[in-house]
Amino acid sequence: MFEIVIPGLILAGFALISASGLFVASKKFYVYEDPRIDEVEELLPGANCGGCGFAGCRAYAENAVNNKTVDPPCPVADAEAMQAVARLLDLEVEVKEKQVATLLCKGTHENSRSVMEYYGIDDCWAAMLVANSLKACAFSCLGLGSCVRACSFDAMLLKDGIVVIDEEKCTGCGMCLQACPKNLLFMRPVSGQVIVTCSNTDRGADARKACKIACIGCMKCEKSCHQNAIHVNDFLASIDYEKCTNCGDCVAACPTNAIEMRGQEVYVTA
Amino acid sequence: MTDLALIIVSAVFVNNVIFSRFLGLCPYFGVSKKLDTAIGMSMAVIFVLTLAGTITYIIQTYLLVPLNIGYLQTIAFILIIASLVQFVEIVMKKVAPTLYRGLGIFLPLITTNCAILGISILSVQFKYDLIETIIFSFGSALGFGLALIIFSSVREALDTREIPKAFVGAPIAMIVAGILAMAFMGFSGMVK
Amino acid sequence: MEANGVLIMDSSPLGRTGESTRKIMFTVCLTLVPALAVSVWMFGWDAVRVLVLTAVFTVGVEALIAKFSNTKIDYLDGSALLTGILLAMNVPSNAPWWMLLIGAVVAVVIGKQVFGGLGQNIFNPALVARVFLLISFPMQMTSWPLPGAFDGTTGATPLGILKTEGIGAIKTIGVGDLAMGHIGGSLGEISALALLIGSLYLFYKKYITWEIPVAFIGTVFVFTGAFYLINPAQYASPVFHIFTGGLFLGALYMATDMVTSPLSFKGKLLFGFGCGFFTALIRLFGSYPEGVSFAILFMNAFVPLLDRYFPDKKFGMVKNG
Amino acid sequence: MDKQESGIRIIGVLVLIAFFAAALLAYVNKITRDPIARNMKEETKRAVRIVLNTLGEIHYPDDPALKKLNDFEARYFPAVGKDSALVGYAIIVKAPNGFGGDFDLMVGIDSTGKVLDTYVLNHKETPGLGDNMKKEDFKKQFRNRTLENTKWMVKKDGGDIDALTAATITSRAFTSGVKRALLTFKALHKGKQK
Amino acid sequence: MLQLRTFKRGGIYPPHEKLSADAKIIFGEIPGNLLIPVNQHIGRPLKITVKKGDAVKRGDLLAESTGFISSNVHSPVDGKVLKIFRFPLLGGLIREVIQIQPTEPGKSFKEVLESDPYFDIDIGSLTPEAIRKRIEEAGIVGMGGAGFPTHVKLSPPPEKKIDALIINGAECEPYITADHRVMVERSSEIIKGIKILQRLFENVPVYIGIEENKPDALKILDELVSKDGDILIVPLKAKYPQGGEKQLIKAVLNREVPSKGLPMDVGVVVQNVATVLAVYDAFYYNRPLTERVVTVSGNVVNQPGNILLPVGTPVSYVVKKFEIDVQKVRLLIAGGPMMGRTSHSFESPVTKTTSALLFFDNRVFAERRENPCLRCGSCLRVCPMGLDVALYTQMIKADKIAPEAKDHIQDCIECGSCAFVCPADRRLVQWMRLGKTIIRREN
Amino acid sequence: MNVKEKLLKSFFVENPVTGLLLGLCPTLATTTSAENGLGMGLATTFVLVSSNVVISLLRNVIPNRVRIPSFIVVIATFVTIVDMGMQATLYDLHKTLGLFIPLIVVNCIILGRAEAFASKNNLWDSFLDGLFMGLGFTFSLFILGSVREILGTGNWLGMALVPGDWSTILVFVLAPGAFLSLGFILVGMNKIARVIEGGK
Repeated sequence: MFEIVIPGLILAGFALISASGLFVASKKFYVYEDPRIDEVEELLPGANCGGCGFAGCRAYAENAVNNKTVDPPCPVADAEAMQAVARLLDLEVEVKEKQVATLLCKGTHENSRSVMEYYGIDDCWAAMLVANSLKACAFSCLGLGSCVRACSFDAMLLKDGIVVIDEEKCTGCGMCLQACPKNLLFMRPVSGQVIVTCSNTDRGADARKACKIACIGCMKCEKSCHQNAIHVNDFLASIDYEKCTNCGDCVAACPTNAIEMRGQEVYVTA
Repeated sequence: MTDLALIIVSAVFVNNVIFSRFLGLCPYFGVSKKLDTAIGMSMAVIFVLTLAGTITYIIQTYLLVPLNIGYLQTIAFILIIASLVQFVEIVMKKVAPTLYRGLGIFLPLITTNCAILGISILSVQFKYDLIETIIFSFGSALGFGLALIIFSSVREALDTREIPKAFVGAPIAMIVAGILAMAFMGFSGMVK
Repeated sequence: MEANGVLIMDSSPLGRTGESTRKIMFTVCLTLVPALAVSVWMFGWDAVRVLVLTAVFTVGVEALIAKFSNTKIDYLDGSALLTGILLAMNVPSNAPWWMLLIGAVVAVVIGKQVFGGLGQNIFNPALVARVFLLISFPMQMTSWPLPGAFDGTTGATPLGILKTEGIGAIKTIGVGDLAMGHIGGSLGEISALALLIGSLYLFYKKYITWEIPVAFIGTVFVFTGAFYLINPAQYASPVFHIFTGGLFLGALYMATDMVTSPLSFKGKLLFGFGCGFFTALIRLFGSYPEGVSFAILFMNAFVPLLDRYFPDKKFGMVKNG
Repeated sequence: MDKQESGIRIIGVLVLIAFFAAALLAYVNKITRDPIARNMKEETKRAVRIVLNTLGEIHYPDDPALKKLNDFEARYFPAVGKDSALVGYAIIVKAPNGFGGDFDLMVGIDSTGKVLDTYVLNHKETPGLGDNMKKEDFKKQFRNRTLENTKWMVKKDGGDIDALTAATITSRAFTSGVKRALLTFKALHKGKQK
Repeated sequence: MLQLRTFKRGGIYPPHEKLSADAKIIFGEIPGNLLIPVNQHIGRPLKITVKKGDAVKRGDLLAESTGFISSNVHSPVDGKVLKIFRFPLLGGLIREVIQIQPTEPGKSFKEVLESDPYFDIDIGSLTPEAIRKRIEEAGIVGMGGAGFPTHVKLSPPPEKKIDALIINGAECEPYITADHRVMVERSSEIIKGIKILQRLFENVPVYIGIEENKPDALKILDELVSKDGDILIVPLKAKYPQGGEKQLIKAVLNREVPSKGLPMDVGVVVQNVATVLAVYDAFYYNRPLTERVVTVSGNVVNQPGNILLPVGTPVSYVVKKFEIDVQKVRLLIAGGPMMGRTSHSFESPVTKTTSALLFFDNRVFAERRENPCLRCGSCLRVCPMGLDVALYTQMIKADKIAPEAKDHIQDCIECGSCAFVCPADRRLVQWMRLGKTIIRREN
Repeated sequence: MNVKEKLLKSFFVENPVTGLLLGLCPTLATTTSAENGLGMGLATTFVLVSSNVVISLLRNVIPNRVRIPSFIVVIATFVTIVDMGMQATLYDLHKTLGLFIPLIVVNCIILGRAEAFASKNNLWDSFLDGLFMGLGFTFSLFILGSVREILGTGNWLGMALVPGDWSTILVFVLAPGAFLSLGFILVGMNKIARVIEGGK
């Protein structure tokens, strides 16, 4: 019995010393950190993509807890996860529709011919240092894939000299938007099926010369729209997705096929 | 004197904690992504390991052995190390805030660094005396630091290389560590 | 007005010198010819067999990887060939074919391709393979056919003899023997003189610079010399150390490998010093008779640090102006 | 969460856990102490059985005896056969100056002074080179040799022993280890005869 | 002659190829159509002051500066504004141009120039303010290539004491001979231009740096200044990039411009000879900068030469004038082969900074693929700025630029020496420029 | 998630070694043979299961602030029990595993599971979690040990696989081989993990 109790007492003494010491110390130097930060972080996808504008998911969680806000919402997390975060923080969260990146160009090799043979580095930003555009259209997609490399979700690939986006894989994080030197990518709600696939702001004749499907600013779409959802500025049509009902009248009206209607099925060209 | 020098050479090169004894590998792979962090971690380990080696030696020699409770070694050592690390953290925060910003953040990582416990137990096994224990702990920590700093600088360099996708991250780190271990094998036999 | 085809767009500058990766690699291979000739003269057809097999294996392994990988690998750019030749110069002439094959796989896969191929590796591929073989097959890798003895007699290298037999056993070996290659050893380590002659062209072409070889060999000389002065009865002379083993091969061809050596002047000097120091350390006190491979491999790991902390001075890095 | 916890409770729980942990360990220690001690001895004893294998059924003490000679010391197990007659010794010596330092060698010697077998207890020799001394090819040449009928040096040094390929130093250490064992035997035997 | 000076660190010796060194500057005609780029300088974008259909006279303002670091653009001819639109310039950038239809196409440009009135001004009466103002009005920019507004360069803040003025006549790029011919044919005008600039800084000594491979220019200018104590001709070693501002200062005065610094930080102002000539024209002929000498050369040009062209002249005019076989051309370079930019349109116009138009077939330009960097260190050896190009480009490629490398990357002068010697054919200059873009984007 | 799926996941996807890179020291140090790897893995599994169970039982008793010291004491207790138990029963295995038995204490897997799982979940779940994690750990140690043993000695679990006069690649049973083989095993395991995850 003795040989069992003595060691017990010795170790208990050890524990007593260290525990009381740590207790005193922790009282004096305790730094409060909200445990909810961990919980929020756990709910987040953990992609650390930075799409929200914070330096990673942990930073987002800190901001969310400390400022009691889920604004901006995490672009990658689904609505369910964001609601969970909001519930945790006792917040009301507005469910936003999933956004997907969309390329506003259809300048494939066929539509907009190459006007040079580019020999430099395969990177859009690097190519911009040598030539502003590799194709006849000054606004066209360079097709060198800087956005593809920026995408952490494998949702983009190059085809026929432009980039195509797998909308199922796209999480709407928006990293590709910053990677495009020509600002050809934008976010649209996934339900918006009508897209003006052109960014050319040149006059009609010049634009037409540059690309077969260019928007020439003819205004026919604007006239055809009953919802007042499509407008032409700088010889280029753009759609207000708040108003658009996917009726398809503008698509039919467009003389150059610059407006495209995407089907119910997700547009995957992989 | 020569003996002590041999202990150092042995601990740093011949029986390097990482490449020969396989101790402290988790922080070795975990904290080696950036050179700056690696340097901080190395300093922290050198400090704590030397201290822990000394204290555990005293506990072992003057408490556990006389009381004939050697089997409590593991539990007693780990308790001491855990509280020691936390004490150091608290004290450093108060006494040397600048130093704390440099080293302190690594201290929690050290609790689970098995090099600390491993080296403490080893110096008991090797039957070193106090001075030898201190030198051995210090040398082992130095070996850890050396390995960590080289390794992290290599890993930083690898960030700019075109590693095949399948090998990015842990696999290539393992392979680099393997090649480094081969290079360290050249030192074998230097201390008999 | 339209041109025939579309015009070329590229970044400046639009001219260039005639240098190319292939040219550098094949030139380095060619400068090894004198040393190879000596080894063939010494070891006969066995040397040719090892050379051809290793070269075929390395290039073949790289070609296989090129075939199954989705990145572009130019396996005929001479780098694999050079790795193969250097590896061949590091093994005994009686090495069995399977050992050469393992060496080639290790060199190309672990030494090079897992890092992303040419130019991306941290460690010298040929040395990774050599050390791998040395550790894995110590028997085969430490008994060497003796030069001129075509009957299969094997023996140790002078350094091996020094390590096991002590200083007395190497008394009979003259400096001339060492320089000319009348010693046991791997294909490449036997003739220091032939290696030096070949490398002169590389110095001329500036493919290698003097800093690393001089610092390397100099350091070995100084360190072994110091111990020789302290106790000539126990330590061999620095001249012996310089002309034995793979020191010339290592200092001229392995340590100076562009991919795995530092870029700056100070970095190169320190790199050479480190190689020399660890070589001497291992030779004098380690259990392996030869330390060149280990030392270079070890110092390869320091290259990123040297690049970072010892860069050359930049233009305009002045206090006021 | 547990801000209300008092310091005493916190410390108390930890102390209690420590107490029970140590008590439990002490109990386990009590149970396992004897088997562990037995196991530790068992290892050397097994080696004795290996080196004296050819002698058939033998008996030997639990702990080795110590024999000091001029320049080294050895531990030995005297083995007796069925009829309580001394049939041989298992002698543990340090083989000096191996590649990785000294290593412990057990040599079995029969009552006439012939080497029966060798067993390396622990060593730090190079894997693939020096540690080939454990292999039968190397060990068999020592059998039946005596102190007198053999020059106890490797062939390179003018002796009778074939050295391991590329491991001369290990072979030298091994050889002089065996020689030491034979010298120990001689000293022991001389004592017996007198 | 004096001892040849040069900068010590780095540099290369590309073949000179000065094919047009002995070809006198010729004068063309007013082309049928001019495309005048709105922005031809570094700095704030201009405001267009004309609109479609406006009639303009030679020397009229087409676009005016919108700030200090900005530079006016004038019309070189009488004509009518046809259209303002976006068009690819020499160098591949697509920018706004003002299309002008000249009233007298085909008229000899020499006649146009000769009809400009000459003013015999008294340099002594000019105040520094008036000089700077005139230079600013005339839209003069650095004509060596960068296009930095000259009046800005000539207005150092008062705390920067200027004690040397260097005239850059090095012209180290292969093929280009425009400055060389200007120095030979208009040497006395250059000296007069220098005298004007000298008025800006009190008693400042002037150094004219000229590479040794232009012995005629050295001789002529040496004779002209022999009676002038404060103008010194400095013969320089023919080494590239001797004409780089920082390298020139190092060679002439052995002063090192600090990292991220400007020549004025070491008390120096550097001006290109062509710019000095533009200053002369601005005062003695009251001409704004509307024309410049352009070298036309390259291996498909049968008769390489130098021609004075109004700004806005399309390349197609030059092609016709020099009878170049367009079918053979595969590569059109604006500027020299080392720092020039490629172009893909024969309609792109000449600007204030176009020193040469080089035409090549693809023989000189066999296709080259980027190979992996071998870390051979050639780029480090030749870099005149001593930069660790191989390391930086690797970082840029991986998009992981170390903080300590950022300043150095921005110090790159894009001279192209590194890529010229790179055995792996890496686009080192483009990588460095990409690095600068990334750093700028981060800030 | 059913038990089978969870087991599969702990073997490949959430494997402590290949998925989370935890517990590397024993992984690399003790896998010179498949048998050693198995022994080390099972010893760890025992500690993992027992400490998970005990901590799960005590989870409401232990105050938050001394959570980690208490966990360490509990874990250390079981480690010492394993240490002594193995010494008493499997003496030879204990000798080869040596130092790494007491070092199970600082194996991050155990403290990690105690923290992340056992202190929050009930007894049965904690038991299963400890068991699966431990088996996953054992599995990777066994694989690594097998690879190294086969390549380095030509044997597997004591069976000779290649003729005795063949040379084996000795480096695999030495330190460098541990790193190299784990590097390549990681690549393989990650590929398998991706297949399993993608299959869902």
